[in-house]
Amino acid sequence: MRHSIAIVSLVLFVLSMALLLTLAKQAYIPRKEVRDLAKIYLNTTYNPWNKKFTAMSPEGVTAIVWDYRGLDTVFETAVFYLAIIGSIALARGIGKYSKPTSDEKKLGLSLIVKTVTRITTVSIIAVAVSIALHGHLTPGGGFQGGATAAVAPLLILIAFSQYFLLERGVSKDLMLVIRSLGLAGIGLTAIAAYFIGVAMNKYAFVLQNQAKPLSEVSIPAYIDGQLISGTLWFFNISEFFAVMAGFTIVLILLVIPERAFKSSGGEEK
Amino acid sequence: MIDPQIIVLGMAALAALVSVIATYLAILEKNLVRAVVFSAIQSTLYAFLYYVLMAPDIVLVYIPVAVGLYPAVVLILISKTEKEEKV
Amino acid sequence: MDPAMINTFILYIIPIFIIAFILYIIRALSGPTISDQVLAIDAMTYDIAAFLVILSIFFREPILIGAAIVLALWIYALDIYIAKYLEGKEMGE
Amino acid sequence: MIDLVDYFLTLIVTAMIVNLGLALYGIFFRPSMIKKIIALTILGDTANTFAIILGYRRWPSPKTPSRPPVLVNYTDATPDTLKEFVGRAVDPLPQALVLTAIVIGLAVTLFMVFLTLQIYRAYGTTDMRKIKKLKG
Amino acid sequence: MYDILTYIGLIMIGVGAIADLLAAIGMNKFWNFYLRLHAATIGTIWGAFVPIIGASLVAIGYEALGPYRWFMAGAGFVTAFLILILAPAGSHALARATHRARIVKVEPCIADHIDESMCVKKGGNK
Repeated sequence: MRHSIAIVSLVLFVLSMALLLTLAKQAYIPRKEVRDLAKIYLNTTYNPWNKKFTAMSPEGVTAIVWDYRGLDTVFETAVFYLAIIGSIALARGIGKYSKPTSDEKKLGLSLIVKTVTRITTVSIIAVAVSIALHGHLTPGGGFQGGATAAVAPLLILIAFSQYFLLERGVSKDLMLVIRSLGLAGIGLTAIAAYFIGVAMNKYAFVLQNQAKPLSEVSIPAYIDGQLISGTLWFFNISEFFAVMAGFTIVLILLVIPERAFKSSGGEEK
Repeated sequence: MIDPQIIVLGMAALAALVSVIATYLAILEKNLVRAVVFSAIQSTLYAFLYYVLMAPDIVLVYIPVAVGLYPAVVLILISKTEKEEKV
Repeated sequence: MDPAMINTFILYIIPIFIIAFILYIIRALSGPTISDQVLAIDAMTYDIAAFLVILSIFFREPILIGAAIVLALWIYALDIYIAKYLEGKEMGE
Repeated sequence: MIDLVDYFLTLIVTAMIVNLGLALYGIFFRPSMIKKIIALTILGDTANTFAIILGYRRWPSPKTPSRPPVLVNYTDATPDTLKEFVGRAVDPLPQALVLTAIVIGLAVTLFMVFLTLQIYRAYGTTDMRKIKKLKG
Repeated sequence: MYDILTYIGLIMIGVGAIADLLAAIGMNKFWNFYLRLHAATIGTIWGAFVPIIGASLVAIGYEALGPYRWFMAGAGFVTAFLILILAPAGSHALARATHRARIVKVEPCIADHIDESMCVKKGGNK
C-alpha cells in the first residue's frame, strides 16, 4: 500500500501522544460527577414533586431542545430554513424535461432491489414516525424522525426513478406546503401558552410549557392518562414535518438530470 | 476479574484510532468515490463512539445524516461532475 | 438467571467480536476495488448492529436498542447508492 | 502504572484532535471542491464529538455503568429512582446542542453541493486553482 | 421457564460470535470479490441475525429490566427481520452492479451465461 508508512506513523503518534498526555495529566478527563447545571436539568426534567420547575418529560435531551433552550432551537430552525431556501434559489433556471421514452423497466435498479425497497420504505416511515412521536419518552424527536424519514424518498429516487415519485404526486410544491405547515405549527405552539394566558387574564411567556413561578399557565402534561409533556409533543410533530419536507425538496431538485439544464440554454461542455 | 469499564472504553478508543486511519485515507485518496466510501467508514465508527459515550439521541440523528444522506448527496454530485481529483 | 453471569458471559464474547471487527476493517480499508470495500463495510456494520444489541443487554439499558434498528436500515441505503453509481446511469433515473 | 481508563479517554481525545488536523488540511490544501466538502463534513463531526466527550461521565462504580439522560421507568418513579438517575446519567446539554448542529450541518452541506454543481455547470471544473484564475 | 430461554439465547450469541469470526477470516482469505460474497453471507446471517435473536431471547428472560424487556425483545426481533431481508438484497445489488460495470472478472469460472467475456477459465489466456 502506498500510504502504509504514513498510517503506521500516524497511529504511533496518536498512541504515544495520548500516553504522554496521560502521564502529564494535561488532557481533559471526564470525572465521576457532572456539572451543577446538568444536575439541575437532570433533576427537573421529570419531577412530579417539583411542579414549579419541571418540564414533565423523561427525556432530558428533548426537554432541553424544546423547553429549557427552546428559543435557541427556534432560531436554529430558522437557519436550517434559510439554508434550504438558498439551495432552492440556486437551483432555479432549469427548463422543462420529459421522461425518457424507453421502457419503464429500464429505469432504476433490478426487480429484487425494487421489491425490497417497497418493503423497506414502509418500515422506514414507520420507524421515523415512531421515533418522532415517542420523542419525549425514549431517545428521538422531531430532528431524528425528520432526518430518518428523508432517507425514504431518497431510496425511492435512486432505486426506482424520480418519475416514480412525481407521478404519485410527491412534488416540490406539495413538500413546500407541508414544510410551511410544519413551520406554522412550530410558531403556533410557541405562542400557545401566551394566548391561553391572555384569554385567562394571567401572565404567560412565549415558549412556555409547564407552570413557572411567575406564571401559572401550563399546557396539560397528560391527555387521557398518556404523558405528552405539554408542548414537546406538538413541537416534535411539527419539526418532523418541517425537516422531512425540507430535505425532500432539496433531494428532488438535486436528482434532476443534466439534460434539463442543457435544454434551458446552459453552456455546452 | 477485569474492570468492564476498561473493555468498553477500550472499544471506543479502538474505534477512534481506526477512524484516524479512515480520515487520513479519505483526505488523501485521489479517487473521489473511494473518498466517500472511506468517509462512510469514519461515520460508522463515530456512530459507535457516540453509542459507547451514552448518547442515543445523537446516534439516531447521526446515522441517517452521515450514513444515509451525506454519501448519497456527494455521490450524486460526483456523478454529475468529476470523479477524479487532479493534484 | 443471575444478571452477573450473563454479563460475565458477554465479557468473554466481546473479544471475539472485536477480532472479527478488526479483520473486517482491514478488508474495508484495503480492498482492491470499491465493491470489496462496500461489501466489507456491509458485513462490518451488521456485525456492529448485533454488537450494539448485545451491549444494550450488557449495559441494562433497553432504550439503547433503537440505534441498532437505524444502523441496520441505513447501511442498505449505502449499498444501493454505490450500486446505482457503478451501473453508470444518471442518479435520478 | 497508568490508569487505563484515563489512557483510553485521552486516546479518544487525541485521535479527535488528529482528525481535526487532517480535516483542516483537506479543507485548505486539497484543490477539488468535492474533497473540500467531504473534509468539511469530517470537521463538523469531529467538533461535535468533542462536545459529546465533554458531557461524558465515568462509571460511578465498576458494576453500574453511566446511563443516557433518559429516565426509563417514569410511570412508577419515586424520589429514590430520581436520585439514582441524577447520580448516573451523563450531561444532556451538549447532546441537545449537537443534535441541532448535525441537522443544520447537513442543510449547509446541501447548500454547498448546489453551489459546487452550479460552478461546474458554469465553468466546467471543480478545481479551486482553475476557478481562481477565471474572470467573469 | 425463563432460564431455558436465557440459555438458548446465550448459546445463540456464542454461535453467532464464532460464525462472525470465521466470516471475517474468510473475508480476508478469499482473493476475489465474488468469493468474498460467500463470506459476507455467513457474516450477515449467522453473524448478525442469530446473535440478535439470541439477545432478544435473553432480554425476555431478563427480569431486572422490568416491563421494558418486552420492548427490547420486540425491537430486537424487528432488527433481526430487517437484517434478514436487507442484507441479501444489498449484496445482490452490489454484485449485479459490479458484474455489469465489468470491474471484477469472474475468476474460478466454469460458465458465465450473462457475459461470456467476463469468464476467466483456469489455464486460459491470461
